[in-house]
Amino acid sequence: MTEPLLSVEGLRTHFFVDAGVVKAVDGVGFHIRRGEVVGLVGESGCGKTVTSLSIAGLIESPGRIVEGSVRFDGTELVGASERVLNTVRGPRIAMIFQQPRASLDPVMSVGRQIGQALKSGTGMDRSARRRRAVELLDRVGISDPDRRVREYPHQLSGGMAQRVMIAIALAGEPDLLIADEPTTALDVTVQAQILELLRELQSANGMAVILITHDLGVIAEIADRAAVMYAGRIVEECSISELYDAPLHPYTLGLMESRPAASRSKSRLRVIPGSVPVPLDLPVGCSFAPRCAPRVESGLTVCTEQAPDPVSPRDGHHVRCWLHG
Amino acid sequence: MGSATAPGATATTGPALLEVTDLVKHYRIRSGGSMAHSGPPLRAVDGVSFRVAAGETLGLVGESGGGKTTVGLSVLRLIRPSGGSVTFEGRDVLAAGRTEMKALRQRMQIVFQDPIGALDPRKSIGDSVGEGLRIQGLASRAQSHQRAAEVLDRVGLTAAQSRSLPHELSGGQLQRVGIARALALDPRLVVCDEPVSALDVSIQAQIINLLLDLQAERGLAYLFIAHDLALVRHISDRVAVMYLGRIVESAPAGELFDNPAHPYTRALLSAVPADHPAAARQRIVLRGEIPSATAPQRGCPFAPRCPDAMAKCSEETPEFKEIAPGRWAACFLND
Amino acid sequence: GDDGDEPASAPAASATEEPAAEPEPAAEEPAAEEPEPEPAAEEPEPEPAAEEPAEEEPAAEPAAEDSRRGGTLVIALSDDPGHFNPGITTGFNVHAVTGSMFNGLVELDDNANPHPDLAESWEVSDDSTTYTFHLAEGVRWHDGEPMTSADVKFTFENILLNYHSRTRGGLSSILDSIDTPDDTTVVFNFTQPYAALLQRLNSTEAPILPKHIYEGVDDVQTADANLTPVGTGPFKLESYDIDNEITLVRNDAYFKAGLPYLDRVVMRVIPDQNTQVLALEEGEVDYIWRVPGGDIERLGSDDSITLHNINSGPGGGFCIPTLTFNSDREVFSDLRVRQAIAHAVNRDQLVAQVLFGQGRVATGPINSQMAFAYSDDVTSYPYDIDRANALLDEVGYASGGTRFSIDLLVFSFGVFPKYAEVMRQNLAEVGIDVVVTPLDRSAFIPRVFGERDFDTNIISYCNNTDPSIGVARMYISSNIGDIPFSNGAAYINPAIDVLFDDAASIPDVSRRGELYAEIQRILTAELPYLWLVETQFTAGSGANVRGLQANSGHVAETAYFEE
Amino acid sequence: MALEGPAALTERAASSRGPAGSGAVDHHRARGAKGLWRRFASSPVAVVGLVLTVLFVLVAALASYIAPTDPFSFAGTPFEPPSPKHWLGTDDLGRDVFAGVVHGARTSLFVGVAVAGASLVIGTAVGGVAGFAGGKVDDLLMRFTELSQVLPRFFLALTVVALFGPGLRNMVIVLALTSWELTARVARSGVLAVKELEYVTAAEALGSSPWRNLRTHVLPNTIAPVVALASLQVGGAILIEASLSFLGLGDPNVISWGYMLNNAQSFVRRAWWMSVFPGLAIAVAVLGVNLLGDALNDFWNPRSRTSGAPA
Amino acid sequence: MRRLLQAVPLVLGAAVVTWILIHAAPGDPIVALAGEDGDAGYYAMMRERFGLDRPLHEQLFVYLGRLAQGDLGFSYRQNRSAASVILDQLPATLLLMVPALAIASVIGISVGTLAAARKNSALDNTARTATLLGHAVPVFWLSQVLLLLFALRFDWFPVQGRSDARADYEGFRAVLDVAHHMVLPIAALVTVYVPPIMRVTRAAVIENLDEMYIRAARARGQSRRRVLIRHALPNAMLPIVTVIGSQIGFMFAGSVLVETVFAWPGLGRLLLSAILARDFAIITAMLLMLSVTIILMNLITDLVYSLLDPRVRHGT
Ligand SMILES: Nc1ncnc2c1ncn2[C@@H]1O[C@H](COP(=O)(O)OP(=O)(O)OP(=O)(O)O)[C@@H](O)[C@H]1O
Ligand SMILES: Nc1ncnc2c1ncn2[C@@H]1O[C@H](COP(=O)(O)OP(=O)(O)OP(=O)(O)O)[C@@H](O)[C@H]1O
Ligand SMILES: [Mg+2]
Ligand SMILES: [Mg+2]
Repeated sequence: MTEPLLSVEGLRTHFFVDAGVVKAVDGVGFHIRRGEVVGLVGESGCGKTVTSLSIAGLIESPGRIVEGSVRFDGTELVGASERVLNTVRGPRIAMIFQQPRASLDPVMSVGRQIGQALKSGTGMDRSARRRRAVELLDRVGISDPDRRVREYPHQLSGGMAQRVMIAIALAGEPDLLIADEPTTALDVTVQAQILELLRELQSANGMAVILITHDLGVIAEIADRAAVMYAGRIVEECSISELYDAPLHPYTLGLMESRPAASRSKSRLRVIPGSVPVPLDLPVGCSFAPRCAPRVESGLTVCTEQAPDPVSPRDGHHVRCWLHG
Repeated sequence: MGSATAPGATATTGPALLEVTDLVKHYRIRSGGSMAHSGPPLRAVDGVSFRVAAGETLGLVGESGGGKTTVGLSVLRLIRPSGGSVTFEGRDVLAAGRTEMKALRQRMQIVFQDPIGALDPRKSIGDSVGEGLRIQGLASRAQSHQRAAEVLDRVGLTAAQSRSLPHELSGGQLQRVGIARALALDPRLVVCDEPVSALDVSIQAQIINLLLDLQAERGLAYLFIAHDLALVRHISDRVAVMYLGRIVESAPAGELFDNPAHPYTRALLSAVPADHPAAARQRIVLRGEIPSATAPQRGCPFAPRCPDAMAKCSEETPEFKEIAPGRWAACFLND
Repeated sequence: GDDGDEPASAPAASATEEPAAEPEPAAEEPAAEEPEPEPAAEEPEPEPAAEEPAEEEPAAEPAAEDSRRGGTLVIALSDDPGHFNPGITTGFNVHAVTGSMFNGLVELDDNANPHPDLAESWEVSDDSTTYTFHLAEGVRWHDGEPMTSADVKFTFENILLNYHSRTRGGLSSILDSIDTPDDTTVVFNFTQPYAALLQRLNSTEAPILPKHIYEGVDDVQTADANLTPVGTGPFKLESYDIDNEITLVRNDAYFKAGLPYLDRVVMRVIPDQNTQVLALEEGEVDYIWRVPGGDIERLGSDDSITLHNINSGPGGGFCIPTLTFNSDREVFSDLRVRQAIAHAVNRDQLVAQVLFGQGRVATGPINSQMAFAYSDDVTSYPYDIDRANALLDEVGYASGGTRFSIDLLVFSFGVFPKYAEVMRQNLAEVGIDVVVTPLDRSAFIPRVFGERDFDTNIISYCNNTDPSIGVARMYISSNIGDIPFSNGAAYINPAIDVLFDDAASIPDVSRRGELYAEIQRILTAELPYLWLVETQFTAGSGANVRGLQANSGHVAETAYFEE
Repeated sequence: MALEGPAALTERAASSRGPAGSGAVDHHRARGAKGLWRRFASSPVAVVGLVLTVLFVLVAALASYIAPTDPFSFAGTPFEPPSPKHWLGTDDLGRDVFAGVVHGARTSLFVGVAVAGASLVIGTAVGGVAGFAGGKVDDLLMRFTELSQVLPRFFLALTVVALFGPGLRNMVIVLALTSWELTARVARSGVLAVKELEYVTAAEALGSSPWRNLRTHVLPNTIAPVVALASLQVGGAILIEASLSFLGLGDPNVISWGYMLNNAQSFVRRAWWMSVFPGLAIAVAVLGVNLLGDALNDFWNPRSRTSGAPA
Repeated sequence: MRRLLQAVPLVLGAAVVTWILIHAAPGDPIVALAGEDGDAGYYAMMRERFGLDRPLHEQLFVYLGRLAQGDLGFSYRQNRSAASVILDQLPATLLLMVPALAIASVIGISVGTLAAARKNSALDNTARTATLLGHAVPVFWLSQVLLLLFALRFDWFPVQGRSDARADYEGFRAVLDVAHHMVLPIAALVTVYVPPIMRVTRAAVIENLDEMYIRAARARGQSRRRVLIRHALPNAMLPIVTVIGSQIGFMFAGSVLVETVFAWPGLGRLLLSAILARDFAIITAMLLMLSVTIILMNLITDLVYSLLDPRVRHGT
């Protein structure tokens, strides 16, 4: 087996705030191969964004990667110099974010922002960059790219801004695209457009994609594999079909079942009791334990004493749960 | 457009609890700082009619900016509509005097999307929930706290939590508080404006269950506003689809989802991400995004994005009419 | 002769007050100032004013290449003059500059004795109703035109008597006519005997302006010519940089041969008194008109600086900052209250701490320097708290705590607020609560003399050249009312009215002295005012500057730099 | 020094004009009193500000005990340098400088608090009504506010005090009448933002009248940043009072630091203590109230989320 | 353009307010003019001459009428039109204010940006402390201290004025001479001007550094420094410009005090002496001019906004 494009191991990113240590990411590990699409799902605050920022070396004070490794195409990124990171970010690992409009500099034209992404890699001159920017805009399906290239972010709708972000991301023809909830802020019909675009570009360019979302449906649409996060950890990682058909972790199961689509109209939904823990005072042991119905049924006590390690009950299917360990 | 007949309610038995006819809300857009500057008005709601019967849930779906919230607020006269009528329990809401309005509001309540934003950050949970009773003169301060504690208990919060301030509770808990506040006055109709959109998936289901339970217990009627189609389908008896300030289709929930009559409804449904990776679907990908509601309109508002648009569509506005019993739509394709 | 004043005529009385000058935030009563430190020196025999006496005076004829020639004298000015027409204003800052560019008919020395300026000589009729002046020959205006008697007549009739408030006030009602029998002779005819005319004819009180420039000008007050002065004086205007500096250059054709010595005089506007002192110490300026009391001690011991004492000066000398009791106010109707206040005010402290020794305690209405009229046979009120308390107890104001409360109006500039502060504290000691109200001149004068809305106030009244001008105005009953610097106490005593009348019309000096002594006896006993201190001023210059006429408008006429 | 007040004020001026406008209350920052205090206490700057301000207020309140000498009384001989007898020396009339500095705190505090208080009251009234009423009323009141903004505050104060006569009352009135502009804007934008918030709508849905809403929901939730802002006026007012007094327009019947500095001017070289101590007193007092005001503002001004760690 | 029209009532309002304030004050300008010696006739003559004998409201209308024609009034004291007096003084004031503002902007913006980039570093803390002190120290007091130290104690700079009165420098020497005189007053002014600029810069840059687009720019490989200079600073310019614009009144105030201490011939001093002399025309004209300057600065700020910020440019 060839080496994965990106492998993350034992990643811990903590924020040292007045109130204590926020263990936003607390032991995350996964791999992604070239051309693969991995979905990272989880509820708000579980650490998805922090994971992606840690990969790109964009964690700012008071946060810090306290442990772990991020290897990208043979290069260790944790602890790498700003220079090295700057040659990786952009040209090789591109990112798009949840709020597309806010991710664009409001006082710089769209064209120049795309140009910036071009400059770092290739040695193109101004007009070449401008031409390439127009091409890219065209490529992501923006009509009238010649005009748009001169416009400013506030003149774009949310969907268009996200297309621009994608164009910027594509500019360096990256090997890996990290898309952090790229459609959450968009309307369903526009979300469908963007997902369609991502899918098409992914297959055309053969880039790997980490798609971060809290919407299981989105994962179902385009991911090959999925990783489910809960309270700073990946609790389950498997292929997309296993996720839907044979989830192992009680949390994953709960999520799948609480979808309205999964039950009959006007019937009560299956629920996961309780609420997501605050990362400041995570429970000892498995952080899902307090909400875990199967645990209560099975009467396991280890769950509240010790955090489970990942196990692989099936090939390529990893889960962190004492029920399976 | 029809006046006496309030579409969308025909399938329901019994007299309408709420009847909205031809509701119009135009916003004057002020631009350039403080100088009043009249451009074309923004047609947030442009002739909307529907009916909600007692104990029924009407789902209102549509994309952002479609005018759903505006409809919800107009029903309670929390904003003044520019035209049309709203009748609740046979009384004209828009014409009600001060005291009458106050009384009406005891019977109609609203739950908002943003659980934290809907609660006064300086008031304890118990205070907020009991506030309505005090305003309505139904209870003294002490009594209101007593009542508040009971209602909070019903939505699954403890008496201890009633002394908390909003920021001390989680989003799901806060949304329960919002519901409790509405319930405290024992209303007949609750407008739910995207009550679960801001919540985590695992919490959403809890709130939906709560709403369903309450409806079953008290015979509440809901005007349930949402953009999550799966959710609306789950909770609604009937569903109305809004696009650019108008209802383009309305039907019993199951029928609408299984057999949409309007191209927009079809597109909307097809845009919803699959609920299973195997459910590969032929997607209808719409061009463009929702146009601005200020743009002058001629013809069908959906025509510019409609995959099935005909020449006629951009010329004439299709009438919103009953195409089958209990099913209404505004599209020439159904002619 | 010193008779014939008409103290009765109100305007005349207002001749010179105090708070002269313009806004002038200057130190002491900038007022007294006003009429400008007058010049002493003269011409051919320039006896350089005050201080630095003129050792080797440039006798009449100039030694062609005089070693004193050359140099630039820098003088600090507290405010921009705004224009250079000395005939339409009494403002100090205008005169401080124009004094070097214009001449009067006479100049006055320290003792107010007239000396020739434009007039070489003069005769006064025995009855003091006719004055005949003979002008110097060959005097030319800065533009080359000859100066004649027509200029003098024009200046008086068209300018001074209209716009120079003091000259207008003093002369317009009694001046009958001005005749000009020939080009160099001017005759003033009065309707009644007027003894003090010569004191009114110096360059500050009656500068002579060019007829050929001002004749036919629509409005003398706004004439462009006011900014391009054409005088006869020792210096000519070179440049005017508003609010910054005014540069004067030597008038090579000056009619006093050999004068001036300086090439240039620069007037530098420095509003802040302390900065003026600093600038003097740093050698950035050569002369400042007023050295604040607090600096005198230090500057006095500085070898590079010379101080000039100015006791008096025609037009503004012999000043006595005075506390006025408003006799309309019930509290002051009882003499014992006024006496108590007199005893309670520590006037020695005023001299020591406010004036820094630049003055002395006043004994009564007439300045001790005005020898012929002064008398020390008066009721005196030494600082005596016990006596003051006893008097107040006697009147029935209960002791302990505040007996009563009065306001005290003062000018908001100079040392006036300081007097008030000391007095407030002094009076607090005897249970009188004083509320100090500082006001600027424009608000002060109408309030005190117009509305008469005050309990007490402090004004520095100057005796000036003669008690009939500077003293009578404060006491005579005909001078009560809306007249600046009049009888502010509203004091009425027919005997005093008669005494002042008599003293003004009798030519005999010793007889007048007796009358004034009588007046002082009565007034100090009746105490309508409390005379606080007699002030004197100090000017400062670089030690290398000689020949300054420190209290004169002609300050630089004879000045020169010592090698 | 800043005649117009401390930086946060100027920042506020900047932000309230910005096209983005300024936000209202940030709910997620609103905490209970305890949390607030903890956060507050965790900032050394805020604590220093609080300590200095408390000191300032205490000195003002207890002036007569701290320095029993009447600051106007001739307590010693003139120009005594600092000594055990006169800690900060005496002035030209032999008055005790220490007593002056201590009693002067009262005047400064009075001017500062009176101006800030007036600015708070007027600003909240004008801004609150404008924001809540909207429409024509809003337009009219905002025109007024603009007018007050374009009047040059310091110079107006200078002119009025010079023309109407020196005195604390005139000074406070004119400063009060010219310092409410920012508070009004902030109150208005706060009210505008808060009144759109869902809890206000929710209260209305419960039958609450507009007036009740303004009283119970809108104002209480708007007032904190307005108060914080107004607190920043204190330092500015103190400095203006000092500046005017320095120019000789102070009230001679009330001891104040500006008055002492004005008096000291003539004796800088002879008695440095006469100007150094009142000058330091001003600097320290203004520093204290500014620090405190800044800190308050940091907590309540959603636009200056600059200090401390993100919560 | 519309903004310009909106400014008209503001100017008018400011004119009326200041005029009324000044004329409602007790006191008689003629007293100041007359010296102290005028008799009743003199007063009457002068009153009539300057229209002071008419009822106040009439005077106000006359004033406004003249104002409409651009006539700011006539200075009794200077015997010239107020406008020309003010115009004469303006350059001197600008000679201090403009360089002071320029220097303060450079210092404020660069130090503020650096401090923001290294939040909580020694540099940041030093800069912030200095700012706070600069905010608290009375400028006149600071000026005096500077004067005592650098002019008297060390004798490096002159004590007063704009140029050496004795020397008659030409050309470059004259420029140097003026520059030499400018050092201390400008130093005092800069101390006052820097704090607000620096604080706003720091706050705005920090705020912008927290924005999403900064993260996005970094994610496309831009270095920290580039992001700071190319993105954060340009976006922070709006509040910086605003603060500079809105501080204009305050800057004038500072300059009056500094001008007084250093005997610098400028507008500040002019106003002061005009007030003491009740030179109504100058006072009203100056106050009005300040108001108009503030209004203009607001307009310019708006203009700069639209240059800097496309959102404003496109009127959203
Ligand atoms: N700068 C920061 N300082 C302190 N805590 C932080 C910071 N950034 C993130 N966190 C905390 O880290 C945790 C994980 O945050 P993260 O943004 O990764 O969540 P997420 O899974 O992306 O959630 P969402 O779906 O809401 O985007 C959260 O509890 C958050 O509060
Ligand atoms: N107060 C207002 N002033 C001007 N326009 C408004 C106002 N409130 C709403 N609108 C506009 O009216 C239109 C409909 O808004 P509304 O909030 O009802 O839509 P919605 O369907 O609830 O959208 P969302 O899903 O985003 O909540 C939008 O274009 C909105 O911008
Ligand atoms: Mg995230
Ligand atoms: Mg909505």
